Amino acid sequence: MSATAWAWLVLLFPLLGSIAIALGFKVLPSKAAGAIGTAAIGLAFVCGIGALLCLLGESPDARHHASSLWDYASVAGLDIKLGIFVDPLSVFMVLIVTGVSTLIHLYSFGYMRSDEGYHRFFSYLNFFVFSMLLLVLAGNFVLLIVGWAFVGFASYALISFWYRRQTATKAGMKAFVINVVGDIGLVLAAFLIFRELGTFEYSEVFAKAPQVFHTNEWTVTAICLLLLVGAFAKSAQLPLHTWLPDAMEGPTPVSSLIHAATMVTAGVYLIARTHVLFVLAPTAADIAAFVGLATLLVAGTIALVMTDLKRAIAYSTMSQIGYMIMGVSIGAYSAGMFHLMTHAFFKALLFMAAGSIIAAMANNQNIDDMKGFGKAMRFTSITMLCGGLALAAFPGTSGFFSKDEILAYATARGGMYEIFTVLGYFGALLTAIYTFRLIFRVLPGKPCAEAQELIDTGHVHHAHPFNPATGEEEDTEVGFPGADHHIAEQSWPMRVAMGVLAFLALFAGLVQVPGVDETITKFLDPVFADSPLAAIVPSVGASWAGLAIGAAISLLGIGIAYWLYIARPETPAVLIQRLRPLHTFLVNKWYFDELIDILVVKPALAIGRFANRTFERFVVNGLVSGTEDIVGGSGRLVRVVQSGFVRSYALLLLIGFAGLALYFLLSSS
Amino acid sequence: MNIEWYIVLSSLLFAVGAMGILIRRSPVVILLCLELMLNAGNLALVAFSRMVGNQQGQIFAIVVMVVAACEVVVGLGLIVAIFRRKLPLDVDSLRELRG
Amino acid sequence: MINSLLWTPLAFGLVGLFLPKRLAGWWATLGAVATLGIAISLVAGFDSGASGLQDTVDVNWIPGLGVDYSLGIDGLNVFLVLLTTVLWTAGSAFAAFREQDRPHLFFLMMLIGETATLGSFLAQDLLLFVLFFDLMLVPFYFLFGAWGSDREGGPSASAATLKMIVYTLIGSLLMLVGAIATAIIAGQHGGQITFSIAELAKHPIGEGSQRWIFWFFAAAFLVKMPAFLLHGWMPDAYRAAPLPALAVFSGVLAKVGAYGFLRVVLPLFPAATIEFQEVILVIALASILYGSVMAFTQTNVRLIAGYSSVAQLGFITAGIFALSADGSDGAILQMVNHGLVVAPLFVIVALLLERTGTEDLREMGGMAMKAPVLAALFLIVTLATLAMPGSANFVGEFYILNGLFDSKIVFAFVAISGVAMSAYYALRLYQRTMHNRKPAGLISREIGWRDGAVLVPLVLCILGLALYPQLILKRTDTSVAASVAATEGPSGGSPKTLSAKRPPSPGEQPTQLRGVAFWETPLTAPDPTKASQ
Amino acid sequence: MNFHAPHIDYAALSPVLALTVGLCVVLLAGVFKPLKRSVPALTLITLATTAGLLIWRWDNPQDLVSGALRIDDLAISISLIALLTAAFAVLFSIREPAADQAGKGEYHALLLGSVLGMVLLAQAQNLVTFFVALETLSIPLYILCATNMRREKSLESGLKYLIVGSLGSATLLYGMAFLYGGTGSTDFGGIAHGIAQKGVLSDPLILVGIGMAAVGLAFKTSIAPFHQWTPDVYEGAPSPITSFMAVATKAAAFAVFIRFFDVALAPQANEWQPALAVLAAISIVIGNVGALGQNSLKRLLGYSGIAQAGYILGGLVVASEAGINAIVFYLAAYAFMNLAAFAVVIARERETPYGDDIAAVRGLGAERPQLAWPLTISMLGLAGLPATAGFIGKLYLIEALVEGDYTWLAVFIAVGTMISLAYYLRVVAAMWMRPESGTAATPAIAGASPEADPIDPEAGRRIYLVAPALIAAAAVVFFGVIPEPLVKFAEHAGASLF
Amino acid sequence: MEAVLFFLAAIGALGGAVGVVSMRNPFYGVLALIVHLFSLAVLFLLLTSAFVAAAQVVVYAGAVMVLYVFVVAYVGGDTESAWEPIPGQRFLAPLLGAALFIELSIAVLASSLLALGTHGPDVNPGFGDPAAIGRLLLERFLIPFEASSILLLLAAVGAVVLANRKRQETSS
Repeated sequence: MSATAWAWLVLLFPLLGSIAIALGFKVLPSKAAGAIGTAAIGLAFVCGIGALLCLLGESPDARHHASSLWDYASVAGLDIKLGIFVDPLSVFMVLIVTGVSTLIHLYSFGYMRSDEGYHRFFSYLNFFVFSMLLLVLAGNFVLLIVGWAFVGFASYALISFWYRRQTATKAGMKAFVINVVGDIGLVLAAFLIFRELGTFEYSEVFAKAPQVFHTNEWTVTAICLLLLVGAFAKSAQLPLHTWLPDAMEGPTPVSSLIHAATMVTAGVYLIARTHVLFVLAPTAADIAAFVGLATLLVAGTIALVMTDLKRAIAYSTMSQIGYMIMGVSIGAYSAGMFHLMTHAFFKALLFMAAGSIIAAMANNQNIDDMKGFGKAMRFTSITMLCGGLALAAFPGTSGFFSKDEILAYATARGGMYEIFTVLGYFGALLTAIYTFRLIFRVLPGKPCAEAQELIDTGHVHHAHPFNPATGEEEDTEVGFPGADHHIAEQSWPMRVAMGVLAFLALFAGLVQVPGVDETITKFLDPVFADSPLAAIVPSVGASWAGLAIGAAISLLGIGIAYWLYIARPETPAVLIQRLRPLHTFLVNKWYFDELIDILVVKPALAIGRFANRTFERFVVNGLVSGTEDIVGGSGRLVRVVQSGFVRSYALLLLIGFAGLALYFLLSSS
Repeated sequence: MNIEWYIVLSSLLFAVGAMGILIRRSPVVILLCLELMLNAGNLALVAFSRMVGNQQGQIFAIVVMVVAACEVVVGLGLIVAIFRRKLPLDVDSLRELRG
Repeated sequence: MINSLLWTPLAFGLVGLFLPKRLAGWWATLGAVATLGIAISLVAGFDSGASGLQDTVDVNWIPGLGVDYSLGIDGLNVFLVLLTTVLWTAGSAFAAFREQDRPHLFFLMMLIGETATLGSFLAQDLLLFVLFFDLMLVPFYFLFGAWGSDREGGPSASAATLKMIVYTLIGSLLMLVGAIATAIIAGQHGGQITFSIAELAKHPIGEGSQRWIFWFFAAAFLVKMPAFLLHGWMPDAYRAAPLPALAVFSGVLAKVGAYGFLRVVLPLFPAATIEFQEVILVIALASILYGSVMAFTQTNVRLIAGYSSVAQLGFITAGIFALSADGSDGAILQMVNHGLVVAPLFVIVALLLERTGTEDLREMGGMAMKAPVLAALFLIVTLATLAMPGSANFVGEFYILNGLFDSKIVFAFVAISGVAMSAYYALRLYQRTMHNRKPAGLISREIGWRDGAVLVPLVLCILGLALYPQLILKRTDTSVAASVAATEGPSGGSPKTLSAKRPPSPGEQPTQLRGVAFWETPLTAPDPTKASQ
Repeated sequence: MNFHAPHIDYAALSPVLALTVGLCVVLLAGVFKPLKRSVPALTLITLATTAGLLIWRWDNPQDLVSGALRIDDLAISISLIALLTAAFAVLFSIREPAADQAGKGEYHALLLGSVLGMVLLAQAQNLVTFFVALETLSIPLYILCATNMRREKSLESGLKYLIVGSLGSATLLYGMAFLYGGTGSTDFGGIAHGIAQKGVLSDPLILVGIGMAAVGLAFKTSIAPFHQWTPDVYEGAPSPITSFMAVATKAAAFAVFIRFFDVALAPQANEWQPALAVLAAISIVIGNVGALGQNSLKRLLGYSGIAQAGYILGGLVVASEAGINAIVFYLAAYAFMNLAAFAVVIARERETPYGDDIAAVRGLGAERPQLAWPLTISMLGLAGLPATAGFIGKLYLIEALVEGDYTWLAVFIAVGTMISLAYYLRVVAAMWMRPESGTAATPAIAGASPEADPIDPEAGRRIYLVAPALIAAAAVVFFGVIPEPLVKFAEHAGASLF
Repeated sequence: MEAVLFFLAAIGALGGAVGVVSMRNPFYGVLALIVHLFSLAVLFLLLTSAFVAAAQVVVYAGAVMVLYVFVVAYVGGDTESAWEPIPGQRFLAPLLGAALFIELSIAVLASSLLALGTHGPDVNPGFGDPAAIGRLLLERFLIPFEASSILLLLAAVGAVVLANRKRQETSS
């Protein structure tokens, strides 16, 4: 069976799963729904392996295949097929997506167990995986856009999963609209590509591009920038990132799957996929890299002060993606993809742990109220620790290798790219600090009331149905996040999922140890071979030097965190006092929401109000009623002249006669 | 005497008759004014017939007299009918129909 | 065949008058279904390769005036015909499930409406087209006026409808004059007066005459759509109209306008079309932006749908006036899509009204819980409305914008902002009704099997098209290319090649008239002597 | 004393003779009590015979009695329209109080007299004949308008019509005098010859004469600004008479209008065409806007008649064969549409207390569909909507206008039609739709006042009202869908002058 | 001689006309009209149309005027008030009269017809005498002649219809 055949199967199973669950929502018992969902993704994963094996069976430079089912829309010169493109890069992504998804489905199987709309959840989740795979496997830009939009919709649907919550629906809308902006970027890029190259097919585009464009030609730069709009919107890079923190309104598994592991990294994949164009437009590439850098710093600083557990992790996600974007933009393709993979593992894990804790906290996400879960939830806290270490790039963990490889590449590329190394390390420091800030505030110490209750009775604290964000009474009809969710300690599927991920978070890095085994680089090599940047390879020595620095920084960061939150717990308060303005600035997330509100939302609504209240009434209806008045008025005039006096009729008759005679006199001779 | 004189006279009569219709309110008088106008027409016809030297105009004039007589008869009949209905003999007061 | 397609609805309608009241609705639905059957067989027998008309009818109707009764199917109208029959079936079925007062008259008018609409799509004689175009209004005048709902504080149903009729007839009557003028001016050198569109297209009239006649036609079509600034009749009429009728009205009748541009204006007035391309495009963009903006500030569900279709028609017009094959292909596809989307939207609105008893968005919410199926169907329709990639609507807009992008890049950039807005207003409509808190006292109910039987097939059509839009594109392309050819530069609409990067856009060289369609004789350059009329 | 009796072709003259004889018979029958009841029948027979004789003379034009008359297809077609209208009017007059007051015999005799005038007018090609015929047409109408003597309105309308009408004919006469003086002939042919020959082309005398003649004819066809009598007289006159006047007078007057201007005054066309075009435009505007606020249906139809006259005049302006065809076609269509409407108006006038107020037809759709449909169709037809003869008629006119390079007038017609929808559809709405808010249905003055005519609750079912309504409406639709026969009919008329 | 007669007659006609328009009492109006008609008859004679002149005197001054007198006597010749209900009428009417007169005379005087300036051609003595007119009536103008007879009949019928007291009472 060929690689493409496997790939089609990969697409097929999640779709079938989604449809089956959706149609059977009345008949299927909820357990079955969960099972079907999980199984579907599992099968997809298996098929992914199949595809992988097929590829490995071939010679490295022959490892790309296109296949299409039918003409989707191809007339008038456009030729859009329903086609996929299978190569190491896409298969790599497929494996990550399906793999992590399987685990997260498993987790949700337990976590969402007693939620209303269990079917809906799994149907959406499967649909998401399908869309993500479509995005990854798409063989042309149009299909890419389709997948791109589908994941956007799935994320919308899942963010506003608890749709009776105003905050949830708002967040969903925000995410969707921003993502549509991204889609538009892609669409325009596609138009431009088509106008210049006359095709949407990856293979042809990448083949023709080098011949048609010369480096830094405005068209290709424009194309890349438009692509970046899409990438940034999806991957929550500045300034299109504001939707991601709000997206945390969704159920935790969603945050972990979509908003940490898979969807948000689509931007990275996109840049890697279209690296051919970016090579031709270095300017655009550098812009991307700098935006990535900025995001990673900004997000890192914000993560330092967030008191909402999930939002804090969300910001860390942003900054980690910043690393990846930076990586793939400057040319560290495989490194970027590698970090994408490891990040998927440990970030998914962190979210799962957080979900478990939040469940125990009865839906309260504020870390100020959390304490001493180390004793209360041993398994959860251990896994959380693993995730934290990996995120903080603790020596030996997966994050350690992946992050440092990017920075090492930056060094190797040299020149101004040193900046990325330096600031990248600074970012790493921030990462270590905020990560362990969370861990130190949640796990150790004297258990808080909820934790205590768990220890004493083994019961999860019962929830009050209110919305933590707004404090408004929850509408319990649809089900709401909280007591009805489960903790890892009490549900084996969650434990399995978290266990596996914990293992991966710790040891997945070992597949790509500089000088020892560079599996991923080797595997992805054929894809990026055509890029001159791929030639730049940091020497093993340099890489290890970088690793050493990284290790030091991460330890330093963890140390600082310990000093701040364990050794001298009172210092943070003092610091906040000292740096009040800075703190408020960070707490308000650099005022990005306000900025966008002023620049976009308010004007749009103002225009709308004007159109509705003023323009429609006065101009549009004015046109109508104006003519009506003229006609009606003249009608009244005619009726007034029709006075009923026969003599005035005679008068008018004679006036008419006189007029006519006058005309004829004038026209005579 | 030149024909012009006759025609000018007739047009003067025509104008006077028209004016009469415009300013008088008694239907009888209005009928009289109509007579004036028709007669002006007659005068013109006869004058022209003299000018062009054929008698068609005179025939026409005679026919017009008949017509005028008929209009008078009908008009007076109407006036009598109105009078019988005890309605004022004033065209201005007959204005139920308007607008 | 084509005759039976055209007259079946009317025949059923008349027969229906003699049936008992309770059967009238079903009989009408039966008639619509029969018509649908004929239409389907027509589409099945349609030869996508051949350009030009297929199974035509051509009879001298009024030889004295040179008017022929000539019908025909080609790529431009084949799917619009199908759409018409589909929506009418749905509409009459939906109405048949409900209690109508004076059902005989109601369904008679519905079916007359169908015949008239089909007529205007099928007509291949300019005057016949105008005739049916005007005739369409009459039944809807009765439907809206007699079965519409008066609004307190607003105009009564009949007043609103009157406004609509007068407004929409302004254009139509001018169009009548324009049509006759075209034929006569063309006849002045051709001899015998003919209104046959194909004949007239062979020798376009002088540019001078084209200019004013173009606007006479444009007025008719733009009002019908309705386009920005000419939509004054729309709000009141939409608020008054009975929803089954409104569904077909805004699903099909609006398209006739756009269709008219493709069928009549482009082939007959190429010079004027090129000359006024930008003007129309500006109007189209204005419609897109204005419609969208209104749609996301409105709180009346009918009007949200109404204004959204203003925006959608804006897209379609823009596509047509991109004056490139892909733009117009997209336009036609989009006409069908929009019809398939807006009709179910109004059906859903009807269902919402039945459940909530209000048309105000602010008084709705949280209905998804008790009505998951309805919510799901609504969701699909919503996504199609906002042209979610993967839906046929997306393909349509993609083609339109691509065509626009090639000819008038600036307009394309403006137009595409409408896409973002559509996402907002469509989703807003869905969220505010289905999601969020449920207002106290609102009872949400699952959709019944009857309405399901109406709604589900439509949604299936949407999904089907989403999977295989090629179905339509393949069949329309040839004819579209032919009708656009008159206004195109030499390489317009032809596959882009590496050598010819950007095709010269028509707007840039207005004199470029000699683009030869695959099947037509070359257009003669406009003869200045005729420019005097 | 040598006297040459003129050659008289009695066959060709037979229609006129038939009418005259019938007139006398009816008049006498009216006097003898036993025959009184048969008067309407006799009238109808007369009309039928005349029509038969006219059709017999179809398609062989010839001059009669030393050129006083010319019987050709134009004359015949117009006369047929007039006869048809008269026949309908006779049916409408059954149980008409006015007829009883005037005496059946006299009433119908006068009606026939007016018809005779029309038939003569349609054939006239000599100024004297023209003038006499015109008066023969008008004077009986003056009387008939006033025949419902119990109603003040009726008398008022009669007097108004008489005064303004006589003023009009006096003007016409004076104009004729000038033309005679200018050309020295009273024959149309002679006049045309004179104008062309004796270097008097566009001589002020001739032109002013034309002007005055135009005024007279415009008055009869109720072209603005000579229209003001129309609404009042239409409203005041007994409805059957109104229905007769509305169509037949227009038709006959237009017939002579055509003959006079397109034959006698053809050489001067360039001068009078623009003037008439402007008059047409004015009438279109005034008629349509005037009808807007009307509640009296007869009045509304009166104003609409002004507008329609404007449309028709357009066909005359272009002075072409197509124009005449259009006019004849439109007049025929207009006859059917108007008669259908009047049949319904009369029926409602007799069965409701609202008189001819629009309130009388409210809810008609549910109450009396057999009346509602004809009125609806006729309204749609008058509004020129497709699938009615009205649409084809407008189409015909517009085509003629565009051909004659009067496109701007065609645009006027289009705009006018658009305005007209506002009032035509108001009637339709009243029949089928919920009443507009505000218009409370109060019995019209006519209904309330003591001079009211007796109410006949069965009028809505009377065969002699319903049948004509249905027939006329059917004709409107038929000729809207299959116009060819009527087109041929009209083309004959046009061919007879060019 | 002829000129003198013309002017006298003209003054008579004009005076009569003005009298008709200006006399408050209809009765005097009628008398003024009679004057007017007689003077017209004179003018007709001057124009060598004897028969018309005769008819004028007989038909008009004789029959019609008598009818007028009867009716005025019947309905009572009450004088009408000077009050003018229609705004502008009083002002516009003379203006319009003047305008008409001027326009018509211009039409005549500006006309290029030379014949207008003449006295008319010389005609044979039989011109306009009863015989000539009669022949013309029966030869060329038979139709108008017959038609006007019918018209008279209709007018008579009309008068009966309108003025007959008995029928009105029975009908009401």
